[in-house]
Amino acid sequence: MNPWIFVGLFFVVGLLIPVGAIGIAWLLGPKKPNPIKQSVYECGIETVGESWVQFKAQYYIFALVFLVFDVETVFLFPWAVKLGALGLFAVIEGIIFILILVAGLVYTWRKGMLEWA
Amino acid sequence: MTGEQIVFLVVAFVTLFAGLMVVTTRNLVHAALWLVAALFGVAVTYVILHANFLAVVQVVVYIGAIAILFIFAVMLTRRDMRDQGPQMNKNWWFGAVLAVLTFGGLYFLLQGWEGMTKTATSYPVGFDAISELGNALVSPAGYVLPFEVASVLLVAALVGAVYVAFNPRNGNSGK
Amino acid sequence: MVPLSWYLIFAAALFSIGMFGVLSRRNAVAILLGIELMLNSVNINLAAFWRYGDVHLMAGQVFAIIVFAVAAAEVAVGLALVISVYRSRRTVVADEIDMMKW
Amino acid sequence: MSFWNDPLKVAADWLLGVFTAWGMPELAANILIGFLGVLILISILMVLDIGLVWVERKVVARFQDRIGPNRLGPFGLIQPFADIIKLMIKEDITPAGADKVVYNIAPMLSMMSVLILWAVVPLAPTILGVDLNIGVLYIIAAGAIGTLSIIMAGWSSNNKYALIGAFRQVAVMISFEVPMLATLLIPTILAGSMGTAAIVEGQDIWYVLLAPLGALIFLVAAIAELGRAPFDLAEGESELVSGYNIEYSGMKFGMFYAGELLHAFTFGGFWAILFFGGYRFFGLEKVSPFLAIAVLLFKAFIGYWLIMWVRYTLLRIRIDHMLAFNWKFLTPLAFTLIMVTALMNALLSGTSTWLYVTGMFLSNVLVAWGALEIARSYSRRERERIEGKRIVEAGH
Repeated sequence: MNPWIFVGLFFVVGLLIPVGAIGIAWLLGPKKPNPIKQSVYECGIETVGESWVQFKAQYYIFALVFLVFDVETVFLFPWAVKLGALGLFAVIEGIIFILILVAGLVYTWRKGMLEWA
Repeated sequence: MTGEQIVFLVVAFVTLFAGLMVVTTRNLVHAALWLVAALFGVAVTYVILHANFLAVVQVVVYIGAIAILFIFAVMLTRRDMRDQGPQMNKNWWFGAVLAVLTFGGLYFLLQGWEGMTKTATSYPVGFDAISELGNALVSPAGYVLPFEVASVLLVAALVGAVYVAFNPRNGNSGK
Repeated sequence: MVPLSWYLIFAAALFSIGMFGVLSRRNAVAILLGIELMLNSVNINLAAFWRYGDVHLMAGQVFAIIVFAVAAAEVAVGLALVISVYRSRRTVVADEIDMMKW
Repeated sequence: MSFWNDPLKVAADWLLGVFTAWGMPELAANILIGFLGVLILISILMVLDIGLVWVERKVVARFQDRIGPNRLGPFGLIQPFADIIKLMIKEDITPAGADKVVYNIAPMLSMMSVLILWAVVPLAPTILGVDLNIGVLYIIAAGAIGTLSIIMAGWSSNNKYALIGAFRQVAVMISFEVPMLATLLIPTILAGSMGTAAIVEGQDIWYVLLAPLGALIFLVAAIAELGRAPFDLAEGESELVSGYNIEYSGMKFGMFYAGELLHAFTFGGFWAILFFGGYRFFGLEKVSPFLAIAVLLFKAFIGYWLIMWVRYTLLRIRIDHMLAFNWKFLTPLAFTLIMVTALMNALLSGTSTWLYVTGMFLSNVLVAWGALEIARSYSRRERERIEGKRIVEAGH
């Protein structure tokens, strides 16, 4: 039997349990909404402007650097699995791969893009 | 109809529905979340194909990184998101016709191909695709050059993206 | 067992949907979303051909991995361009981005 | 084959006999048995989770020189159950202007992302959910779903604090995912497999001896991934009130809270599996699978306790310091460590065990020492620069 069936079962049960818990709580709890209760919680101060504000670009930079590193590190996993059997040549290839990656990090760093300013 | 076929059909329809929502929803954050659903469906398709590594990389890279990047980008370019005006351009019907034509043409072409109805040989027991993949990626007889070039490509993309988006000479960098 | 044709038709449908998105959306970010769908349909084909050919030949999976890298690079640069344009022109509507006209 | 040697298989065979006797096809019976097994495991986890609430509150009380819950039952043991009843019967408030569907899905996804992690946990030699050959990447994939749930919660709440908290939390989580992925490569290199079961089986010598620095980096990255102190800036009460889950109440908040605790415990477990031999403890696991589970849970609790210790000892770190620490120190260090580990592993693989272990250990220590020296000299120069400038300003 395909082992992924069990992974699927974990997804199903993992979703059922919180759905069940929230569902039971929804059945048991009182439901008396009013505008004050439902207002956005901002320490008792009236909300100013829209809530979906615009963000600073630095978040995007970190997500960008993360994306590149994430993809490249994931690619290293098949290399790591096979490393024991492949010998020194493969190790050197992997090191070149990582060094190229680190060069990108150094560039970003030198450009001052890793500063939270 | 076997269980595998039923699973495939369900996943395929959910994925296609999510894909349709991606291209038609007005709210861009919703579109990005629908994209996550579609990509997850594609990951399940990989699982049905026994491509374990691709499936998990799909989740890690697309849902963990690319979807987040999309949501961040939507938040950064928010001012336009107030859904003012139509989300579709004037020629959207032309795009629709072209998409339907593409699908029809592909379907027609594929029908005429004799390899179309091929069924898979049973998956070899004990075959470790990941270790084969590792072999293919780093052995000189395999794909070592594309592997290293992919690294260069990604670093180039990083450098380019950082330069394009946040060149201080473009004026207001950082807010 | 799922026949190969199902995968190919599924991928073709996903590709067409992505293409519709690319051709019809006004927002540049949404256009990139459509491109993601198209790249994914390509990957489904690659994985399906790997499985339905000789599984010992890893070319299909390796190509799919290269497509992942290309997709990541495309998103990174594409969204950076969108943000850059947004910063100078205050718009992400593709029709209004026309600096290359003159 | 008795029940005490392989309980899972015996129970499954028995159930299979029962179900097929009812006229159920074998595949359906197998799936049903799998479903029941998963349901039992996850139910046990939820009960454990309730216990963790008590442990956490008791331990934090002790760290802060208080007594903690002590009224309900002996040592306040019934307190968490009372909390659950309270959460159950509370009114569920949805803020006005919230994106209802996304708002409701987020807590469920958050809990699910933790529960599905247990699919790849090897509890005993014969008891593990699924032996996937991509086990360690599965951990990251589940974490990706958790990240998504946070951004969904923050965005859908229609609250500035929630959105800013979610953005900060996500920025931190994705940043620290890079060193975590990198350190996951180390057990993969040493065991020659990504499967968690194979990694545990490969640990005749605990990997913490071969890669102590890797274990340390993994722990730091895990704490950041969990969003616990000292990396809990998203929850900064004074500035962001409570972070991404501010608008959640009742059971939905409970899901985030319970998910966080179970996540911490799970990462304690993964720390044990990846670096401390999992269920293995000097042959104890061969005696009985129940003993093996006990060993794993014990190790997981030690990891969890360590995470709590760090949490209640250290102060919160500012976000810019935290991201700088990750990108300028932890990530380069982790990548250096992979290169050194791969190289040493290839060079020393043919030699005797003693030489191998000593070589690996010393190379780790050397890398750590070098990194600390570089950081020290850099920060000294930085301090001199800033303080020198200050003197100039004062003389102005």
